[in-house]
Amino acid sequence: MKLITAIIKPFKIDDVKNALKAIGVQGMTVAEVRGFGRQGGHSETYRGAEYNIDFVPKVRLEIVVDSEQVDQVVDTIVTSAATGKIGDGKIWVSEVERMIRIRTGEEGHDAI
Amino acid sequence: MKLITAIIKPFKIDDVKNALKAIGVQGMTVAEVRGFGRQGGHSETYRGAEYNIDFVPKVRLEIVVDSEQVDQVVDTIVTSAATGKIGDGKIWVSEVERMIRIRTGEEGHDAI
Amino acid sequence: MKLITAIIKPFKIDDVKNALKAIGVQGMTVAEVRGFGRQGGHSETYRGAEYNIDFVPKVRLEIVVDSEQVDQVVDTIVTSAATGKIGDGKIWVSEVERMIRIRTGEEGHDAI
Amino acid sequence: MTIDSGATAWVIVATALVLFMTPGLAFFYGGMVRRKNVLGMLMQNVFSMGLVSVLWAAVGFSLAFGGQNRFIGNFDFAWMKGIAKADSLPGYTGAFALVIPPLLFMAYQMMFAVITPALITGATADRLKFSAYAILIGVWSVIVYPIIAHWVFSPTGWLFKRGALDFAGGAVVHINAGAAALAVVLIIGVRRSYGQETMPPHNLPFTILGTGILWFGWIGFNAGSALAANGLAVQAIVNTHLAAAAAMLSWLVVEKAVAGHATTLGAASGAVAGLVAITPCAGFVGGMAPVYIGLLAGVGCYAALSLKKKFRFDDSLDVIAVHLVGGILGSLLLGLFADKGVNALGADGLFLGGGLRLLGEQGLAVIVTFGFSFTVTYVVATILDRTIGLRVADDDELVGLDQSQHAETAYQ
Amino acid sequence: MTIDSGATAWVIVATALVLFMTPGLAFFYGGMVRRKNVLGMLMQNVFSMGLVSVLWAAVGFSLAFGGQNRFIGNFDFAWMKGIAKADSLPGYTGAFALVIPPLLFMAYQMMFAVITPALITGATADRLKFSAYAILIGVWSVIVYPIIAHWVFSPTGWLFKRGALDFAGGAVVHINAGAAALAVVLIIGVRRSYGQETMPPHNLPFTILGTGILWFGWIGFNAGSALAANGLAVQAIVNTHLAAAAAMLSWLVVEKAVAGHATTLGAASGAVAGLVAITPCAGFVGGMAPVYIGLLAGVGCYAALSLKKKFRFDDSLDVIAVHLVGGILGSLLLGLFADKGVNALGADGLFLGGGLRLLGEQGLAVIVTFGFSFTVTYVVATILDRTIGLRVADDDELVGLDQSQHAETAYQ
Amino acid sequence: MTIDSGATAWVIVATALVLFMTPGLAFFYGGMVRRKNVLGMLMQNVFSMGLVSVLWAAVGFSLAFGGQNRFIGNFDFAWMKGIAKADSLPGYTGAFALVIPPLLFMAYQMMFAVITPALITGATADRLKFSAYAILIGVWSVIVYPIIAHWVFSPTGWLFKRGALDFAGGAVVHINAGAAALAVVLIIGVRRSYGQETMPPHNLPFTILGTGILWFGWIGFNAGSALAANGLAVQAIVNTHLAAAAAMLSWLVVEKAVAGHATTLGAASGAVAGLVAITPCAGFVGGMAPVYIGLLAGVGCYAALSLKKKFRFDDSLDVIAVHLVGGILGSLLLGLFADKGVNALGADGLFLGGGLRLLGEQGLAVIVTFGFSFTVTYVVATILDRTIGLRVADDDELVGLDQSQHAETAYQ
Ligand SMILES: Nc1ncnc2c1ncn2[C@@H]1O[C@H](COP(=O)(O)OP(=O)(O)O)[C@@H](O)[C@H]1O
Ligand SMILES: Nc1ncnc2c1ncn2[C@@H]1O[C@H](COP(=O)(O)OP(=O)(O)O)[C@@H](O)[C@H]1O
Ligand SMILES: Nc1ncnc2c1ncn2[C@@H]1O[C@H](COP(=O)(O)OP(=O)(O)O)[C@@H](O)[C@H]1O
Repeated sequence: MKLITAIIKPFKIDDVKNALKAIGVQGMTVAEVRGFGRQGGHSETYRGAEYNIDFVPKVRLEIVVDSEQVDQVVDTIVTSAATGKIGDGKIWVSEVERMIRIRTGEEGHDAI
Repeated sequence: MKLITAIIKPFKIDDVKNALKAIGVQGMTVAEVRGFGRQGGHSETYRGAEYNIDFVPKVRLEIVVDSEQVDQVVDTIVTSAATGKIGDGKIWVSEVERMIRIRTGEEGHDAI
Repeated sequence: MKLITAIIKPFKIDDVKNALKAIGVQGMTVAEVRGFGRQGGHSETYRGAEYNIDFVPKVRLEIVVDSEQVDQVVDTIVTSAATGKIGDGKIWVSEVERMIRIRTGEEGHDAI
Repeated sequence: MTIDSGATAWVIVATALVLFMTPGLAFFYGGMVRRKNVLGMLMQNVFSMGLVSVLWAAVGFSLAFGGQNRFIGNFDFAWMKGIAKADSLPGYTGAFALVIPPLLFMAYQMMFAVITPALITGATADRLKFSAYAILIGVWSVIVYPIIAHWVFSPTGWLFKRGALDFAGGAVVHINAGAAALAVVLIIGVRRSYGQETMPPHNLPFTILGTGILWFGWIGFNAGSALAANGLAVQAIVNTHLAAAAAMLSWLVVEKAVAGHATTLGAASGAVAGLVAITPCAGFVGGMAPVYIGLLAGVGCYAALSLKKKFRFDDSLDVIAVHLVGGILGSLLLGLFADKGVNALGADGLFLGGGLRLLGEQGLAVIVTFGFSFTVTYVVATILDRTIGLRVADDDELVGLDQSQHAETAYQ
Repeated sequence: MTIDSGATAWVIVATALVLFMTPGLAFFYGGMVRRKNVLGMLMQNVFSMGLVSVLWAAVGFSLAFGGQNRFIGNFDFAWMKGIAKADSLPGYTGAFALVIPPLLFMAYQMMFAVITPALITGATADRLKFSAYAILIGVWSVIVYPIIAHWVFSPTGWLFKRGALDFAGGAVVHINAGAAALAVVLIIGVRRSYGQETMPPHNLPFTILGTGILWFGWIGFNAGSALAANGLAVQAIVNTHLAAAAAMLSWLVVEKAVAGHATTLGAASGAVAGLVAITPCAGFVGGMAPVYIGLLAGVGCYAALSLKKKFRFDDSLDVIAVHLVGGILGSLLLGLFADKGVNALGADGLFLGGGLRLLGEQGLAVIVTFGFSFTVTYVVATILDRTIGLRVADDDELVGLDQSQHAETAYQ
Repeated sequence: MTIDSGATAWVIVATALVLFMTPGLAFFYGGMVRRKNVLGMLMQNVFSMGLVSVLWAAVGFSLAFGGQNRFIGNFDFAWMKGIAKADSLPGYTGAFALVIPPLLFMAYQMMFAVITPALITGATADRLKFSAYAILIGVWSVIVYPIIAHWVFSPTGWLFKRGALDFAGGAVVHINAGAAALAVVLIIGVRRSYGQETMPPHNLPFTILGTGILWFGWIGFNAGSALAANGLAVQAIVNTHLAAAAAMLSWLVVEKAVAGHATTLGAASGAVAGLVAITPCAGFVGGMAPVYIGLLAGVGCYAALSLKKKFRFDDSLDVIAVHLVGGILGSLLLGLFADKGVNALGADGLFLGGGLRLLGEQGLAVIVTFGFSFTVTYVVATILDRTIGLRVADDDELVGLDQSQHAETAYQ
């Protein structure tokens, strides 16, 4: 099993969610985060004092999937989250050793 | 060392924390997240316009523990977070290569 | 490639970010979280009712870097985030199998 | 019937100010509940502005102020009949006849009728079903509020006639609402996980905002009760403000001593406690009396917080400690501090040489108001609980009132 | 010219109350937009307090109330010239001559001029460029608002002379702003991702706060329009409050029936709908009429929500359903419920035996106001759109108005 | 002593409005601080309502308005003694004798005394210890505020007698508070990490809310200072509103030109700058003068923002740029724009042919007020700093005032 973590632009969350739903992903967990990267931030001037806001709002997705599904999920996210502009975000994949459903205690594939 | 990530229902956080404390877990990190899953969301109607709120509020726990402790921690979370109703959440476990305490620079088991 | 996760004190975020920038880190993702640990919380008394606030505000950083860079990044975080007081936080490192840039679909080192 | 334009100007504004108190109360309470229940709280308060106003126009005002019976009004003014020209309204005769249009008196009193049941919502926070609430306050605004208003506020009411003093509603508003809150709380029971889970206020700035609005509006509440723009109204504004100020100070001092910190919630609570306690006294005391009343109210209401621990009821936002106890304190302290020199229509209290007579009447008014409101509310709430249920389902409570009762999310 | 100090006191306060409505509106709307656009919304409203006030002093007031022409004012009072002693101001002669200083009349009317264009911002939420907005309302406050105000409010205006009644701005404020909103919305188009992305309100407590402030301020708006502290002002306060209350109830009932839940946004929307509808009627109806008008407004405005679905325009926060439809409903219902017994300067509507005459005049005023405002606004907005552009760039819309227009973040 | 009910009505309301300004100020400032300090800020403001009110009743009012001495009041009215019937109060004799109850004058002035020290909190945001603050403003409200109020506001005061004009507190409130703020800021030093860490406002909607409340309340502040419901009050309301509007515009224009964007914080700041500057002038100028004063205030206060960079003090929320500089600007501009035609009790300024006399008196009042307030505050703050310490411990600053001073969390 793999954990796919994706950092995307906030306004893309509905698109990505729908695209993932369409390929059968049944669950994910989402958080509001702030990103620092090439996109750069912007500056805000409050009463003459300039503040550099280096961080831009992003959304972070975590999806645990069976290893076979990884490619499809990654591709779907890339397709549905891309705008072609800088700051579209990243996806990274890492290994998950166990997955448990709290309600039932089921493990592994069944727990997803 | 392992990282245990758990997605639970928000109102369970106190129970889970206390249960973990009781078995000697000394640290964890918690974030407010939104979950998408079988539990489904709900719809809200604002002035006649219906919005499907697919995401439900969840809390995400991260706990780094020694490998031997994993089973106990997982079991404790399952027991204390479960309500038996859909949406109770997931736990996943992954490998951590290094763990460092910032204050002292200690590594590994000592850093937990 | 590795994922470095760091839990730090909120007011250290600017220092850490600048230190990382200085050593060439080009991206990271940041979230507001709450931590439970040795630092302990505090209690708040509202109209005579005491509440133990076990969780203290923390900031969580995620940085994906090339494996060679891990030590430098970890050291930099330790140096820039440490105050020497309890609650300075933790860093943990785990393996990342793939990294993709959404905008271009680039993979691996290029995607960072 | 002479109309004075200055008096009319002031009482129109006072009416607006009291109206504004209900949204103020909504925020005062709304800031204290958990994030998932804030809309539920705001809604219950705002809804009172809708339902109770219409009921007041329909029958409430008439039941409170119509006719000459000592125990209850009649239907002379029901459905807005004949109010505009109501020379027969009590208060429009004699040396102290009112100099504002009768319809303005109706409007001003309407705002009192609106906020009183809204006070209850603080006690039942986070678990009262919206439909049950709507019926509860609907019934209550017809069979409880107007009757107590009649007894105490109407010159034909029996407590009024006996000489009980209540300038702006210590008994009619605060004891009345506090007693009702206690009744409902005893029936509805404690919040789920009460005592296990932490339930700290979710947005204290909102509570401070509410406090600011309440304090501002209370000037209309108390000084408006002079029903004229005269020295009495002025005395009431001074008393009101000083009592709130003093109670904030004494609450904070006690809190600092007992719990180690002076909190913003404490400042807000103390100020409101002072405002409650001065309400019955506002037009009957003078000099430094409001400061003393305020100081005592701050300490007294703070001490009363422990009642709910001792008796194990879950008065979530301390309506009983602040409004019931504050109202009782104020009503009784008036028996000590009342000064006929301030208001010829008042009386002299114990400290001003008036003996125990006034204190006795005040005590009677307290007991009667509490008893009537508590009993009738207890019966009504019990019936509701046995039929449609007062309380939301467990799951609905877990998920919060916002989503379960109103299908809304407060903050996105 | 006799000045009455009570009347002056009340209208000063009413002026302050109407002033306070614009920040109230800012929060009413601001709570409903998405988090990234809240400052943009607040700013547009607050900016109207800056720009329109200065324009009103410069020329607006004079264009609305100067001179004897039936179709437009003149420049007699421009740049604050001679207002203080303006006995020549219409309304200062005859049996019903005003008893407040002319300058106060100017100030009171100024606040109406400020809030009216601010109402438009709800329709164009999340996409209107700030610079375009500034120019739009600047122009609009010179060539649209004063003219309609002249026709309807000035005793020398042609609609006034024909006998159209508009107590506090059903036509001048609400239909006028609603028609302008519709015009701009048709040109500016729908929000990006409208219908695909969910755009629920980001802070409903702010919307409730705004509602509370609006309701409070509206007492100044309607009862202040009596321009005296007398029985008429009192009638207006009662009517205003009861209509708001009743409309809240009827909206919630319909909403519960149709969509399954009574929402806090529904309570807020219903109350505002009632306030809008009673605005033209506030000083011309009595008894239970405000309750009936309110009940109808709640239902009518709720039903009007579907207009935007049917005609596929994106009136983001329902300015058309609430203000345009509410204003039309109120203006027409006045033709039914108007009662000369309440106000000798008014007329009798259909239900009071006055026949269809008043209803006809009201219909004419509705059509004329709508037509003029819509047309002129459409032309102005089109010109702006073709030149500097009404709408922010796509990227700016994505990132939100707060950052793109004002380089600020609302919450950190 | 004749009492006019219209005047009384208006000044009662004005008192309530000024009272409401303090919570308004709390939100204006509270929105600008960081999330961890918002309660600390709200608390400091609200606490002034508690402490200063009681001190005012005890001695403050008497020190400001008692007796005939030119430099300081006496204890004639201390502890609320004899105020109600105080015909001996200055202002109650002669052709322009007040027509409101003396106790109302006391109440109205009380609200000024409350808000003035609260203004200081903006300068010392995020680091002032609560206990030190409490003592500071307690002392200040006895030995600074009443004395300056006596000099300028009391007809027996020496500056008043010389002919310095200050309609509603340009010197007494704004220069006074601004000078005190500067003194405290110089002693307390900069915020930790000032200049390194970004400290943007945490909740700009709160700042806009505060601005709305302040603007609304300022009508009571300035127009209430006429102490009657007459043409002068009306002139003051018009001047106040127009100056705020104009200053918002000029601030935004300059900001747009200099920094690239017109911000909501800029709109709020500009409006407040205009309100401050018009405060001394409100009842002494007419026509378009308020617009000019406002335009200049917007530009002047914006320019003054750079002072703190140049002189490297950390006036966190720009109390000096807005209140001190705005107050000075207004006081001096009055020397140019004052018009005896508007107020017979005033004088003619330079532009109205009055020569430099008034400007000279205004300059003297500015210098004296600044000098006295700065010096005494500096001494008091130094003593406090050397004894209990003005500033919270480093760790407490890091963790925030909410938690360290009040053991509370604003948002959960
Ligand atoms: N090395 C990294 N580790 C973790 N998150 C990163 C990293 N680099 C970028 N991110 C996240 O991805 C977002 C987008 O990255 P950015 O460099 O701005 O543009 P792009 O995705 O087009 O390369 C950032 O805002 C940040 O949240
Ligand atoms: N594949 C997944 N990857 C990451 N998080 C998931 C995944 N599936 C579910 N979740 C998280 O777990 C929560 C509960 O899952 P859900 O399917 O609703 O019920 P259950 O836990 O009973 O299976 C979701 O709200 C989501 O936050
Ligand atoms: N085992 C753990 N797993 C995950 N996060 C942890 C763990 N232990 C501590 N943390 C995080 O690190 C923070 C600091 O830890 P704490 O024990 O308070 O002090 P220190 O870092 O000095 O050891 C905690 O608030 C929590 O967020």
